[in-house]
Amino acid sequence: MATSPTTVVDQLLAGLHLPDGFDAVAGVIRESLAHVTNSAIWTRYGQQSLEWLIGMNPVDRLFMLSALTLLLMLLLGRLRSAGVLAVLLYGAQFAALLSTDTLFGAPVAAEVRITVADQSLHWSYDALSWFFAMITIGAAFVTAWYAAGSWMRRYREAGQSARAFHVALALNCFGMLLLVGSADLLSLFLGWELVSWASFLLMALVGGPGAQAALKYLAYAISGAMLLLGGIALIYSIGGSFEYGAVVAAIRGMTDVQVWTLLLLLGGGFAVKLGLLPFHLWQAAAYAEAPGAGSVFLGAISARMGLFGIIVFIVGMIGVSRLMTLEIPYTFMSSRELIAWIAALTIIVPTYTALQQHDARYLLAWHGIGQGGYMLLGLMVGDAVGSAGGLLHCFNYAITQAALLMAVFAVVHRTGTADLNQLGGLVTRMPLTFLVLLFGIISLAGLPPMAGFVSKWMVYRSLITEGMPLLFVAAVVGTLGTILSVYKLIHNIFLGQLRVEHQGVAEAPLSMLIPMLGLSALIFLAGFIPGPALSWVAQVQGQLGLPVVPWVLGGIVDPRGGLDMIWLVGILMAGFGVGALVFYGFGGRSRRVHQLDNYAGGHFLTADVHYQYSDNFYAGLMHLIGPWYRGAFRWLERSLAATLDLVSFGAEGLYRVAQPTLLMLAAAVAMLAWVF
Amino acid sequence: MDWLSAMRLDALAAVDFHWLGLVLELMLMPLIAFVAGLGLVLMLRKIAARLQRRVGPPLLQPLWDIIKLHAKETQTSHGLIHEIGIVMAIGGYVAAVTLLPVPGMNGLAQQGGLIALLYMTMIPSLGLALGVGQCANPNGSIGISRALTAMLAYDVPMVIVIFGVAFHFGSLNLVHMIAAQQAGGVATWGMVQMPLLALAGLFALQGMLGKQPFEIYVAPAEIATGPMVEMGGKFLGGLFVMQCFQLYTGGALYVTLFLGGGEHWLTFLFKVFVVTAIPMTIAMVFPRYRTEDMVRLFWKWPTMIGLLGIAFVMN
Amino acid sequence: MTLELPVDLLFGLNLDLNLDLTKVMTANAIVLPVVLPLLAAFLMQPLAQVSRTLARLLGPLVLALGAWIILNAWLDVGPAPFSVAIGGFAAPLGIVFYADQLALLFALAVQVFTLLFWPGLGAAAKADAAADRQRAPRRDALALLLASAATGLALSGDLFNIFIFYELAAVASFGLVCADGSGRARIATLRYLFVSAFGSVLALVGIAILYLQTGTLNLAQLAQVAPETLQGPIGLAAFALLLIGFGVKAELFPLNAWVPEVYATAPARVSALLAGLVSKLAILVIVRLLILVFQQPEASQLLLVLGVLGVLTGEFSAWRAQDFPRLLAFSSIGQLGLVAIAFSIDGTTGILAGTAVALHHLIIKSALFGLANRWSGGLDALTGAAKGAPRAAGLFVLFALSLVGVPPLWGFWIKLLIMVGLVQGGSPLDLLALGAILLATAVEAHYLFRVALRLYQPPVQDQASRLAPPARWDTGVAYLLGACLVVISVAITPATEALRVLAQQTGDVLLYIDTVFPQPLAYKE
Amino acid sequence: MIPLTLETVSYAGAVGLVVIGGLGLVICNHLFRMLLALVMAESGANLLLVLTGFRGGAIAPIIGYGPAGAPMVDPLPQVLVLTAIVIGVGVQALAVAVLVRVYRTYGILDMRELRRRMEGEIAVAAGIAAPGSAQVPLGQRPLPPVPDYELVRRSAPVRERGA
Amino acid sequence: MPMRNIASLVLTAGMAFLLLVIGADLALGYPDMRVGAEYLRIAGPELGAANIVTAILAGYRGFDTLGELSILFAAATAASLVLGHRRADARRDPPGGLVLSAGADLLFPLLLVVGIFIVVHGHLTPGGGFQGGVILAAAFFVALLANPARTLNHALLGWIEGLAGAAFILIGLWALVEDGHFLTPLLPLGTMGELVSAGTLPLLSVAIGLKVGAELAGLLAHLADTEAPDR
Repeated sequence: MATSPTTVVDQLLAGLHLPDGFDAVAGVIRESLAHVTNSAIWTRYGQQSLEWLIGMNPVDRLFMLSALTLLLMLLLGRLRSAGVLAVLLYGAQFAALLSTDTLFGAPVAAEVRITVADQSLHWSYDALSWFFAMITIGAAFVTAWYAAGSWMRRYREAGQSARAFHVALALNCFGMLLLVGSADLLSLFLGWELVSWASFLLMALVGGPGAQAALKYLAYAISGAMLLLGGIALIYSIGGSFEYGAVVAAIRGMTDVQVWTLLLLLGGGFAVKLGLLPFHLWQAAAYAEAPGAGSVFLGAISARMGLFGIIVFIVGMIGVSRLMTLEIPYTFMSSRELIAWIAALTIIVPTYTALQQHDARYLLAWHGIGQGGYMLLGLMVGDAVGSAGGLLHCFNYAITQAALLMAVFAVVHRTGTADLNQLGGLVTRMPLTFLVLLFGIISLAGLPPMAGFVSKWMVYRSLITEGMPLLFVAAVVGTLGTILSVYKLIHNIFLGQLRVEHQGVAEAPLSMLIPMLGLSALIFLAGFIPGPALSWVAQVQGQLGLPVVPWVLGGIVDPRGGLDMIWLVGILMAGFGVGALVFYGFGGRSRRVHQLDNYAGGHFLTADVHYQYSDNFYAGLMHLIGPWYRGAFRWLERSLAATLDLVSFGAEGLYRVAQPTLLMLAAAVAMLAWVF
Repeated sequence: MDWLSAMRLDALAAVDFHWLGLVLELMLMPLIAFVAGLGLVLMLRKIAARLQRRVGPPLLQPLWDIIKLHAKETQTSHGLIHEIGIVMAIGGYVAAVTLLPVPGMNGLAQQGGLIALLYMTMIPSLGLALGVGQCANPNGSIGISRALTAMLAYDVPMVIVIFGVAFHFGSLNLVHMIAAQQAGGVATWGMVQMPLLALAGLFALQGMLGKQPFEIYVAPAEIATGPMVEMGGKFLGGLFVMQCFQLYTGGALYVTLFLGGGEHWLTFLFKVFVVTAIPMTIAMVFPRYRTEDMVRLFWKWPTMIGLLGIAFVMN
Repeated sequence: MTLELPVDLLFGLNLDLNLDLTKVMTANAIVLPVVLPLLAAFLMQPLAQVSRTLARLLGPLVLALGAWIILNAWLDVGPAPFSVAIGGFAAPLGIVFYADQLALLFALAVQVFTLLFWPGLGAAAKADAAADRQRAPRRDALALLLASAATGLALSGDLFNIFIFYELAAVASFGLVCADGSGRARIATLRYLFVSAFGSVLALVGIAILYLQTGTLNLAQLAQVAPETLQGPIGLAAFALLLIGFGVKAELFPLNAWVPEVYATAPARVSALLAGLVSKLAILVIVRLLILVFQQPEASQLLLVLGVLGVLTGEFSAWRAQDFPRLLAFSSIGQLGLVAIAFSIDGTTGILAGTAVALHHLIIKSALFGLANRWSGGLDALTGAAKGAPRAAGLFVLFALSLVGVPPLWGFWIKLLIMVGLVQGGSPLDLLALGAILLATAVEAHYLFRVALRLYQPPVQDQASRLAPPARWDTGVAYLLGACLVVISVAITPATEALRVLAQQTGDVLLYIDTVFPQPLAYKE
Repeated sequence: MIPLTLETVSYAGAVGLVVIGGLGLVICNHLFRMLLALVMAESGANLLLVLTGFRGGAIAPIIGYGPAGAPMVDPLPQVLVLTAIVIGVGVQALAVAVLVRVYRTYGILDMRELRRRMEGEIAVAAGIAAPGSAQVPLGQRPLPPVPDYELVRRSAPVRERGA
Repeated sequence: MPMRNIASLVLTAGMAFLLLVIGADLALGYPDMRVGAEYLRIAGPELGAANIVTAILAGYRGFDTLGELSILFAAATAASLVLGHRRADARRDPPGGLVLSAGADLLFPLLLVVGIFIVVHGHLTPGGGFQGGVILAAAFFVALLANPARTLNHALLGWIEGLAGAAFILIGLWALVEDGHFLTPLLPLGTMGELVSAGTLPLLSVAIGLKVGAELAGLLAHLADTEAPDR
């Protein structure tokens, strides 16, 4: 086959399965490319390398591009234009991912493989990999774009290394691609560790409180990794192989005790990353204190690697049905209910912790932990709609959180603070950022018409049909808490009184606005037309052997009550139209007054009077539930650390003996006695 | 596989919509709701007046109030969001009522269902909150904080009720529920089948409609520290409109869930008025709770009753 | 060139061996790396009175020569092991050197690492050159003795000869530890000396029991007769006593109370040699005994238990360490526990894993002690050290990552090997060891990266001045070793294969016996 | 039961020496006493070693020393013990040298006190908090030798308790 | 403190008990002379030394002996490194009394002669390089004790020490070159029982004697320099 950029473009477009209307666009691209291909340099060098690129295994090509990104960032990361280059490269990675066509097509195995000491590592992409890789690269793409311009300039001025940031991001992306493509336990662990450490790098870049948080993260992450390694060892001891095929067989042959052990080991490892209770304490600070754009990436996808592990092993290999048969001894709970309850508590506790936060970044980061609970809850319900909701929430939440964090960091970029008590009234100064944040919080709270509503609806729906009332209530209570806290977020930043020092604040720079607005549009679109995202999820479900969700373009068809977002959004818009008609159509024209022209009980307001309700926002609620914040988990963490300290003290004491020979004598006696 | 077929756009064409009827329904339903809502407001004020041994307002007073507010000369706006908040408040309820099936008009009840309806009713809260927030009056914000806390309170028994009902009928679809209830007369009504849930639902309705003893956040006596502090003119008028829809939505929802919906308009409206009259009557004999006491109350009794109800429903 | 070598010296047997003379010469020259440093050490002081420069250069030259000889022997002789009867007295009467790949590898490592960490090289030495005119030759002589002893430990095939080299290494290290003349180093030396000497007493008792039971000291012959004479508790008791004796240098758990004190007081390069090199050779001796003589599973278990305790106590103590050298010291204890665990695994896997983790630790811990030459203060003082020494800090992070076992670095593959080995063993004790390793790794990561993050914090005022000036040589060595680590990590597949061949050779008892005794022994068996 | 022969008694003696030496090493705090205990233990080990070559009724392994053809004892342990003794001497000499030097520096030979001072010195050198008690005199290095009356006073109560 | 003592006592008792239990199973008094018998059989003819112990010491296990010398050398070097050098102006102990100095004068030649005899006859009679070397060292040390003001020449001792050790190794290396094996006995064996016999064994013995003598003397001299102050 003769290869030229034109045919490549054709193939790419064919791979995209675009509607016919895009033909014209393709034609323009094709024509402009024809000029390039006619040049001499192209026929000499470009042609060959292109053919090589086309001939490659698509997964290899993806890996190669990702590694190339890493390499280029390592070499050129210091340049001013590195940001743009990174955006292009992530875009190329996205194209490479699409060209694998593993979502609708058959899984593709990579030709890259490593063999060490009889153990082989290899990779393969299937629908699940595609789904997570798509989110990853997408997150990296928008993050890179967000960071490319003004943000990076500021970052450099603060004395930070642009190269380190780019490298950390590229490494995160690369590691994640390796992780989601893993085809055996070793490559899984390799990817896992790579992402863990890359995340650590990203968190620790700035130092200060971020470094402390990163260290805490590290303690959790490495413990989780060791649990994971223990689980891998257990599987290996039974199956004698690291291959997934053998793993599945091994798990099938395991006794209940073994499965329990495996569940605790693997589940513990994944739970740490996902931030499930009681391993959630590291996440908020670590994600919030990372450098802005890095925080966006981390918040969007990094914690999901824990979910990926749970999907592959606990949902895919052990299976929800097996979980249901695993009873907790001496109780009537099954392991599935246990996990579901952990998920539910993970929704509630961090969400209400978020309610207490005074820092926008922390608030969002705490919500990130809570939203992970929805995903797991949906997967644990295990029916078609529930698992689809869990999976879909991964995507919806990723775009939501990315948009939210971007908006918050845009505010930080302009005002220099994320303290909710130091902001206010910015809507007049940064209206577009406000819009992005508004879209984001509606989606995060799971209200129509945004993306978050769809996935949460699916989770609720499955909880009802599967008859899990308490979990349902827990999930809704979590949502209500989310509504409360996101309102606090948007109110304290954008609404209320504009502070004197923020009078001159400008709208976020364009380089940051474009990805933000793009994501907002995506949030709305994914809520308006959830069909495409549902089609991906359905493919993933099919591949995992789960029941496949009955989806249509607007949502879900089900005789027992479906969801059609196109209609819902339509009537909501119509409702708004009616509202606007009622409001604007009748009566006198409203007159804009100055913000300070307010009811103040007769007091005269000036700009320097602080006339804003922000601190202790939900005073009444806190008065009631405040005593419930006992910090039991912090206490647990502290007592664990104290135990470690005590054990270490004891161990060190052994090396502080006054007479070292005493230990020798004891050892000799013990050994000789043991010998007999 | 082609994305077009993957997205099932082709399926769209196969659906047989009664376009004209639907559009008519969509236009009629909010209108009826508004009129019924006006009636409900009137009833509310009449009941209050009778209990306080007054005569009460004339028939068209609620409408005149709205018209008066809209017609006011001083319309103070604090910005676009302030206005959009009102639009969202009305719009959310308009959308909600189109999701409620009424006799002869199922509207879009097929497309949404119970949960969607519940979440639609949260949009006005959000809109109102945004609008008030834009006013930059801390008193308004305090009111919103109370209102949202109240929402947290009454939604817990509310979702328990919703779960129980949906589980009982095995569907989220409101049309199915009505059909199931009407199948066997009063004996199959939700209220008869699930008396505990109906009771809990009544509690929740009381909170949802913002009536005493759960009305501190909108109480006239607390106007200076409530959401309404910066609302005047057609802003307040818009909220009056919203209130009409709100009362109707609450009543109609309860009727749909527990009282077998409406066989025809007469019985339906009758049920709605009766149902709505209950909280109003109760309201007049109670003082009001502080917000945290309200939360405490809602998370105790109605929640327990609701859970008990679910326990009965699920066995 | 071949030549007829009439060997009728022994047993009245008339043997005509066709031997390649060059091969004999090359093979026999393997004693030179042991002997030449001794010669140089003996002559060091007289030479220093003649020419100070010559004396300074003598040590490195001899070590380089030794490395060249070993490399030459390795390349010439090829992969098969060979044995050298010293003095021409064939085993078991005489002492033999047994040179398989493992022994040659470690002998080479001894030469190279002693050269790299030679006390008289680099800026550190220049500073005290003037003050230590008298000391330098003596210190160099001791370092040469240490190198010679360590090489001997790697090569020797006779138990008592091993004991002697072990003692030589001990005495030389005592001298080196207190060479810089601080009072605290002397106290540490004394404590170290008492532990070591009492350990030697117990080892001697073990040797006596062993000799009484078997009547021989040659490892090959011991391997032959062990199955009949060393079964049961007596053999194990002898092993236990020997383990205690050799375990002192190998930093095995209850015998290593000296480690933190000595490493905190000794010069960093000496610590590097002791922690990196000497400990490995002591372990090597234990492993040889384990493979050849004490093949009972209980013996391995004993080593496993000590290893587990070492890993746990070492890493936990390191978690509390306040200063850099002691952090490294405790970490070293933990790592050597890991080595012990690895070697206690059955079969080739165990030897492969053990050798790999020993080499890994040799490279990393030596390099880290090299860095400690500069950072020998409290951990607080390291705050912001990366500003002044970005590359050194980067190296620290690299080493820390590999120590923790982050893929794709070498450390990960090693941990994996150990894990696979332990899982295949499958006994509860093995699984316990696995759990201990995982737990210790988590702790290890935490304290290592606590330090790493501290390096990258913004420096606190006037703390930077507390750091010693950069030591070019040590940092250079650390680079070199870091490069080694990276190269091995990249070429992990061939490296592991090479080690596997080595491990198979090491684990082959019959090969050992056949190499030492080309003919079956003709006398009373 | 074990018969009471020369070799068993010697064995018991050797074991006794090793064990008593070990006990001394553990119990004594005085460095010189520890050294003596070590010497004792080494003697025990040497005795045990030479005992391994012992054969009842055999003569020394020198040709022409006794009646021809008489059984000789195993010569190898004698070689080994000779070597072991010399090694022991070397170690002990070094120990004495270090010990003398420590005494010169610190004026005491009490193991515990010396260890405390060592810890203190390490801490001072590293700029970290000293472990253990705050009584460790920091910042003065090397410490002045303790006068004789100090030594007496310090060791007196120990003696009383021991009595 | 008492706890530690009690624990130590219990441990010690346990150790003793266990070692005695082991001893019950050992072949004490009738060892399995696997290698020993072989030495007795062939050491004489092969090496031509009447004293089989010395034959093994300097011949079969000559390498051990080299190691042993190295240990002694290491100890001496380390000790001198630790002890440092005496200041020239340091106060010295007064000389001993008449009895001591007269006795020392008397003993010095005697010890010297005995030492040399034992060294030289190492391959024939009980004794050898080590024993003789120690006696030689004692000879010098007696003199030193009698008159502390007299000093040994450290440099000279160093030379002797180094050259004697070097001689041992060089003999070995000579054998390596000549015969292909390090430390092979080279010279003709001669007649057993004569002074000049047993090949290079006596030479090695002399080297050992000199080295041990010089080392021990140096060590003792260093220890005697107790006034050496801190650096």
